[in-house]
Amino acid sequence: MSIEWFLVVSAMIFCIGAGGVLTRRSPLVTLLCLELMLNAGNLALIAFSRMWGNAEGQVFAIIVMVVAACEVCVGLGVIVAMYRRRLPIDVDDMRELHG
Amino acid sequence: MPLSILIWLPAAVGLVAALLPRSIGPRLAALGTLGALGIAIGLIADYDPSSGMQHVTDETWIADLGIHYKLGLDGLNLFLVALTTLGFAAAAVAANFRTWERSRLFYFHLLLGETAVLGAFLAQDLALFVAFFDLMLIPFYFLAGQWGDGENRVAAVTKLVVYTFVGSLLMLAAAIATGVMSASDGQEVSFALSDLRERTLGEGTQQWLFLLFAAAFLVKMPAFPLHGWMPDGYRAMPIPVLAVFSGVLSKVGAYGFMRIVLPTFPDASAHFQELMLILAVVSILYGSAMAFTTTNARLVVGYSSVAQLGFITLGIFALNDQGAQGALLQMINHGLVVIPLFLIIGVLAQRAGSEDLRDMGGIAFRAPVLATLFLIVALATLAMPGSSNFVGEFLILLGVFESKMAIAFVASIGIALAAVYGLRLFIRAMHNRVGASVESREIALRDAVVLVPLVAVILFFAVYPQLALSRGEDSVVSTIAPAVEVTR
Amino acid sequence: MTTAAWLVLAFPLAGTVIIGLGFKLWPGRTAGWIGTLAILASFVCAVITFLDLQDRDEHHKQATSTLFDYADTVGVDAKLTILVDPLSVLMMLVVTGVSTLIHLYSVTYMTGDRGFNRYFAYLNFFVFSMLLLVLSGNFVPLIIGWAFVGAASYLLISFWYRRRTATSAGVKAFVINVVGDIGLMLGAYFILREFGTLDFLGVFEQAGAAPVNTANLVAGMILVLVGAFAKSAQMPFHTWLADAMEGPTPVSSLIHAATMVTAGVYLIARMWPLFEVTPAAANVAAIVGAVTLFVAATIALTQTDIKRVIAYSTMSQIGYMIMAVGAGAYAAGMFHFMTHAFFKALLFMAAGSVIGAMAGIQDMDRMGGFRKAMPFTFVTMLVGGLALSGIPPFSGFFSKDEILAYTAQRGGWFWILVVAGYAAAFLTAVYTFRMIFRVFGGEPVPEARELEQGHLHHAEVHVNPTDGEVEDTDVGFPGPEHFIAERAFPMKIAMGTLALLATIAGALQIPEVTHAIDSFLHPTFEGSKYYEALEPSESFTFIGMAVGAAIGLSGIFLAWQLWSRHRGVTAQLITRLRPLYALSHNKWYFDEIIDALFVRPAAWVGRFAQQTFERVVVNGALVGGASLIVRAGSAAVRAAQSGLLRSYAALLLLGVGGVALYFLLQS
Amino acid sequence: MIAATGPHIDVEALSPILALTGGGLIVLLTGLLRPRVVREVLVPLLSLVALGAALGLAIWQWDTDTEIIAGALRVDTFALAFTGLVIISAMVTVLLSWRAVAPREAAHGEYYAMLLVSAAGMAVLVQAQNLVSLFIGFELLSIPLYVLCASEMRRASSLEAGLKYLIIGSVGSATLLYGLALIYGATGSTDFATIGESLNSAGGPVRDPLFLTGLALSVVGLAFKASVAPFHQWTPDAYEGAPTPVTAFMATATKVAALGLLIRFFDVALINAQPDWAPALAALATITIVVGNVGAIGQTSLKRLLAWSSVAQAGYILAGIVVGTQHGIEATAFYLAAYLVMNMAAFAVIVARARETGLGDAIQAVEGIGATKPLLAWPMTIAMLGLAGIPGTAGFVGKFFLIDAAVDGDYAWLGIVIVVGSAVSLVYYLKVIAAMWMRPLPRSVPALAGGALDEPPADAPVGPRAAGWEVVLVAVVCGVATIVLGIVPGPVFDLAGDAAASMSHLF
Repeated sequence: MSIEWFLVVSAMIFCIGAGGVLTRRSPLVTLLCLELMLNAGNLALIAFSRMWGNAEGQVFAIIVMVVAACEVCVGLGVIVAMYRRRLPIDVDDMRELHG
Repeated sequence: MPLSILIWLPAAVGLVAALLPRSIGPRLAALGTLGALGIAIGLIADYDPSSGMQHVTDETWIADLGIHYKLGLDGLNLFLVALTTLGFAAAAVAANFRTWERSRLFYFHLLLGETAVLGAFLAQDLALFVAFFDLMLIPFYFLAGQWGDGENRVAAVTKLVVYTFVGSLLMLAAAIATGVMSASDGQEVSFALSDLRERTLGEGTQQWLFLLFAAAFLVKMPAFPLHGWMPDGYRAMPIPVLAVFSGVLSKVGAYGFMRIVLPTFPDASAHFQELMLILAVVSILYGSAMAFTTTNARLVVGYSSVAQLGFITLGIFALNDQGAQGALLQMINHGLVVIPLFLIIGVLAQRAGSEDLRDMGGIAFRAPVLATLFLIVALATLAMPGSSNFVGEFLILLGVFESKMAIAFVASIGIALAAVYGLRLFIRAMHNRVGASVESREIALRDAVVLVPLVAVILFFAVYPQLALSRGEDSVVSTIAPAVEVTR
Repeated sequence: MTTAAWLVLAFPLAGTVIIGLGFKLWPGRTAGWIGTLAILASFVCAVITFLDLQDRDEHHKQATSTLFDYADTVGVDAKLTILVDPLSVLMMLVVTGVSTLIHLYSVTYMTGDRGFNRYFAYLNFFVFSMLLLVLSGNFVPLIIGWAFVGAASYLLISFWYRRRTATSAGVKAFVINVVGDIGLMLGAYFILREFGTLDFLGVFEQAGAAPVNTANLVAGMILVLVGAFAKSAQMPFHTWLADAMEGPTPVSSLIHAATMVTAGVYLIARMWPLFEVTPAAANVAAIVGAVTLFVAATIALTQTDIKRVIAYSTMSQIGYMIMAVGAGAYAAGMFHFMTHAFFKALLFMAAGSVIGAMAGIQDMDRMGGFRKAMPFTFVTMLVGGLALSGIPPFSGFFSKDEILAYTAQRGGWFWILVVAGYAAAFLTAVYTFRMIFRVFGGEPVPEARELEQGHLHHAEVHVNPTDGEVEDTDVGFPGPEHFIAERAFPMKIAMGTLALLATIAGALQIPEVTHAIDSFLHPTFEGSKYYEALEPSESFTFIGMAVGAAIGLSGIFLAWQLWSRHRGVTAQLITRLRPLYALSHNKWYFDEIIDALFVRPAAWVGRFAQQTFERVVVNGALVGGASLIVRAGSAAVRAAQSGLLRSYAALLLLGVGGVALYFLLQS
Repeated sequence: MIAATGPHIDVEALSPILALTGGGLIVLLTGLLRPRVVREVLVPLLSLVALGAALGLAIWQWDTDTEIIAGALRVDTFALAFTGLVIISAMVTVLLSWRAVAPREAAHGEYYAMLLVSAAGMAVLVQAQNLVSLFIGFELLSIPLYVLCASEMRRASSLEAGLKYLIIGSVGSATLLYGLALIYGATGSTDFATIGESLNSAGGPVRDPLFLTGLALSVVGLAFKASVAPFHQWTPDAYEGAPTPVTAFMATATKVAALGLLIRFFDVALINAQPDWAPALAALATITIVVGNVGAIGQTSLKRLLAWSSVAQAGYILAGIVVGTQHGIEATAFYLAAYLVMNMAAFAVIVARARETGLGDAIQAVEGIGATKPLLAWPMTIAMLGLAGIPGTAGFVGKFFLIDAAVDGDYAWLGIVIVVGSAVSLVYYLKVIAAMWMRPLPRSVPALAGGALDEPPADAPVGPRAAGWEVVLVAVVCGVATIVLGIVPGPVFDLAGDAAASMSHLF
């Protein structure tokens, strides 16, 4: 199976994730979509590492997973903090800062 | 070394004065400017016309960029330096007779300005010149913004600074380009004017660089149609500051043309000669036309300066010795007349309660001395033969006459117009029926202390302009030689 | 000898400075006496110079002396040089001489004016300037003197500076004179280009060798003529002279009759070597002179302001001189300059005396019958009038006829000029005696009666004679006092002396009898094509003189008919010749024409720049435009900064697309 | 017995990062202690010590040039110089944070630990010469910053800033990641040097769409961090919302790190593709300069104003990278140093005034201080003039240097863009100066610290209080430094020169 297919899939995942970020208003969902985008990267990395037959890609992928986890944690933390302050959990309502 | 002292003395004094108590600070500041004036006079005294650049200081400032702290004095900047010190001394002394809130800060800025201007005149390294040239404006921003007149002075002075900085910063880019591009392979990048003069640039390069420099200098002068900042800016400045700003800073632009543009971009100068001459003539006519229709006394002088600077540009771009000599002399003359003129307008405004000519009239009634001083200055302003200004214009027009006769004829209209606005200013202020709100008082001693010496200097130059001409001749001729060569 | 000449210059300047600096100190008339003495001293020095000159032999009656280099740089040799030769000495003598008398006259005439000291400072300054002009041996000092006299004239015209009429007249005079200065300056450029020097002698030496009528030189000399015309009130630069009568009468007498306005004549005479190689330019001078002398005479016929009548007659007389020097009759021109200085100064003084009697009124319609009341003034004015009308044996007769005779010698179309000259001579006699009859003849007016009762009339309210505005008598307005020659000894002396001179000065140059002026000036004009050549034949001369005298007398006769014998007949004439009258009375509409051609357009340009261009282009397009763009950009950018998180993400990904696209296009 | 021999670890070279991370841990733990004095005084002190140590070690390591951790990081003068800048900025931030609101709300220990870790991440970033370590550094830098932004948890705008930064930031890192993946795919290596070689090799992937797409994506990812337009939009919001000390840190340290990385990435790994990316970067620089400058006009929040100006500044600095010469890198390094001191001066003044007036970062907070508070007014004035590039300040020399580099690298037009941008920037810098010197002191604001307020705005931290000597000190020191750098730039120039020298492959 040639590399193209992996790439196509990962590209699609990336786009789905991006699309989600653009369309969904709940920060939680947005975080999920971000995960998708990162994992698209992972998929590509692993595919390439397979193609080149070296491990660098895989190492990279594992590290990315860790990083992704951290990001989500922080994200959730902030969301919780907002929830505590009875702030609307909706990205479109976060417009105090603009201009 | 004396030059470094001359340059930094004002700033140093200003700093000290800012730290001293209010009672002493201003006095000390005035003394500082007078000291600088003294040094300048000393320099004139021991100046030796034959031996080119003098008192040269040359230290490396920023090695990596090839920028040197190089100063030098020659016939080209000798009297401009003197004019600068004189102007600032006059301003500082005049200011001393008024009370300013936060006065020490006022003098600090004023003297910082003097340092910057002197630096610009004495710098023999392009980068250094640009640095001082840009720095020059900032103290005046503070002076006008904090102590200026009028409600929207801040907006006006911001406009002034931004407008002029567009030009100056373009020049910064151009200056850097000049230094870098003129250094052919293997050569160290150098901004020393003497080097730049040797290293010739390609015709095309010269042309766009020329335009950038011209932008900076023409805005600074200001020349038509780049004088948009002038009316509001002039209205905003306090009188003593305005006197030096108009009398001294505007000359830096013209000086830049002679010191930098003509030697460094000779081909471009020749290529754009007509353009510049036409701009100059239009400035003359337009400035004059504005000057005899405006009713605000400051602006009459302001627009007359546009016209006068037009004459100076005319002389520079005649691209021959007569024109250049005339231009140099005229720079000095214009400074000498504009400074007292603005101070006088300040006095008139006190008497009439307004700077509008329509509110003035008949001020001479009880003030013969004031009237006489004003008359002398006014006649000098309109380049009455017998004044040094006339000699300047005589040489300028002669220069243009030799290179582009038609333009000389058109420009000579400007002299007649000068007579119109000059006398208009004088008569509508001093003569005719005494204005309704005018209280004709004789000039106060404190004003006389400043004005009389200035007028004396005007008279001296009127009798013996040769002093400046003979000292200037060699330097001027050699400085503009490259451009003259091209036109031959 | 040059030292004396320098002293001639020094005294008036010293006078100015002393009076000026001490203006608060000098009590009463002191300043006046200082001024008068200064001028007297310089007259004495002039005489000394004259004697020195006489001692020299025929071919060395010329000396130059340089005080210092004024502006000697890059091929311009502007040195402060004086040139002493018969021509300049003659000028010096007349200028200082007449000035002395007029200063004397003024000491009384200006008494009581609150500007007394200022007046004499100005007057001395004027004399200094005039002498500088006359003595200078280099173009730059010449131009300086040239402009200084203009400035002095401005200062004295608007001496009563709170009169709007006076100040505007002053500006007019100054600006027209500046135009003249510019002409002179540009002329000097051509000469410098041609001969490489600004020194008179240097130029004159080479001039002889120069080819005839080279374009450059002709252009240059025409420009020089512009200078001469502007100063000498020749067409079309004459309009300022009539308005100049706003100044005090002695000023009109000194500056606007005797001395300054004749500078043009001197200039042309001085430049003869150049004009003789540019006949084209010289002819222009002659023609303009002729036109002016005629037009001015016609205008003088219908003016009612006594000073303006004399002013126009001055214009006309200077026209004669310009014509003369233009035609090459240098000596004749200078001779007429001298005699004219005498009788015209005299006429003005007399007029001043009359105005004094009228308490400042100058309108002849209000005058009349002063003969009995002011016998001295009458006599002096009569003398002046006869001289002016060219009645033998008065001085004007000889000088004017010499001009016409010499001009006629040029033959060809110069005859037209001569005819114009004779016609104008007739008119001259008419308007002169119109003035005399209207002022001194007829029924005495109240003021005259009052004077006969031995009381000098004083107006209860002072008004500006020109526009009738009410005035006080403080600084900037005429003083409360008025003076007439009959009652003021200094005035009598001045007028008496001049009357005497006006009568006898002709003796210097009686055809076939004396040639004082001719021979005195000869050294200056050595080598001139025309100087001797124009010597008319005996018979011709006498015919000319006869004709001249006849014309003069007939003119007087006509005037007598119109304004003395059949009073009122003029009214019918006016109605019958309405257009001609209007033309003359409105000075041939020159003011209006100039106004329409230059003043209004300039003002319009000014207004356009002021109200439209500055706002629309300079501030609108250049400043406003730039800031508009920036502000628009700012608005756009900040609108994009909506705060909407998703829009940020969108822009980011859009950017990704853009950059990716760019890179892919690279491949 | 078998002696377990682990891989060789070059502790000296690694020491600065170790100091930072270690310091982070210690601070975190100390923060757990009860006594107030410990948390409020000892913790910041310890952080300072840690940073000081790191700085010392960096200086000690000066002009080593080694690869560590199997070539994951490269420690050379360049890396150390940039690490040094980061650390300095962090130290200043600590000073500004002391007695600030943020640490109190998000427990001191955590706050300072985050700061140190983030600094460590930046250090890693500027030393990274491997895609993996690049990404690690990138995230190590970002994630703590997300938290710090949101650390004033009682202030809604702080949380908003945090979340926005987080989400947009994650999009950025995802993009970067994907780009890196593609580059790896195209070249088969994650090591910069190897990537460079493979690009160099005949028939290399320079024209390979895969590679170019990857390049594009990673350009965006990095440009994002350096807040280069059009990827700048998080900047104003995050800067305004975040606690001022954090903003100061982001504005300076992040820029240093991101641009350091850009240099390493483009001028080492991708130098052979320079003809491809240089025009793109130049275009981005132009857009950035324009957008940043026009965006700053008319702002009334000083932090927001500085945010926009920082965007513009990023544009200027990019010019130094575009040309891809040692000269350019030197210029960039110098400008970053200048930029750091100028911004720190400004932010210190903002902090001080926010505390004194309770007006937050509104421009009114500085109105009229010229008359009453010279020690704050002058540093702010100098900073503004410096950022505008007025002679006599570091800003002028820096811009001069940048333009010089641009012209030298045949990008003269970029130089002209820079100066035009500077001219426009005067509009808003002068606005601040005018507010300080040419406007009267607002009546409501007490001239002296400690006065009462009429009505405190919604999210003013707490009522007016003393500025704190350390803040004023920072302001003054940075102000002076700005002038000194402007008049005697020599020494710093030499450092920048060393830094650039380590890019020996450039000319």
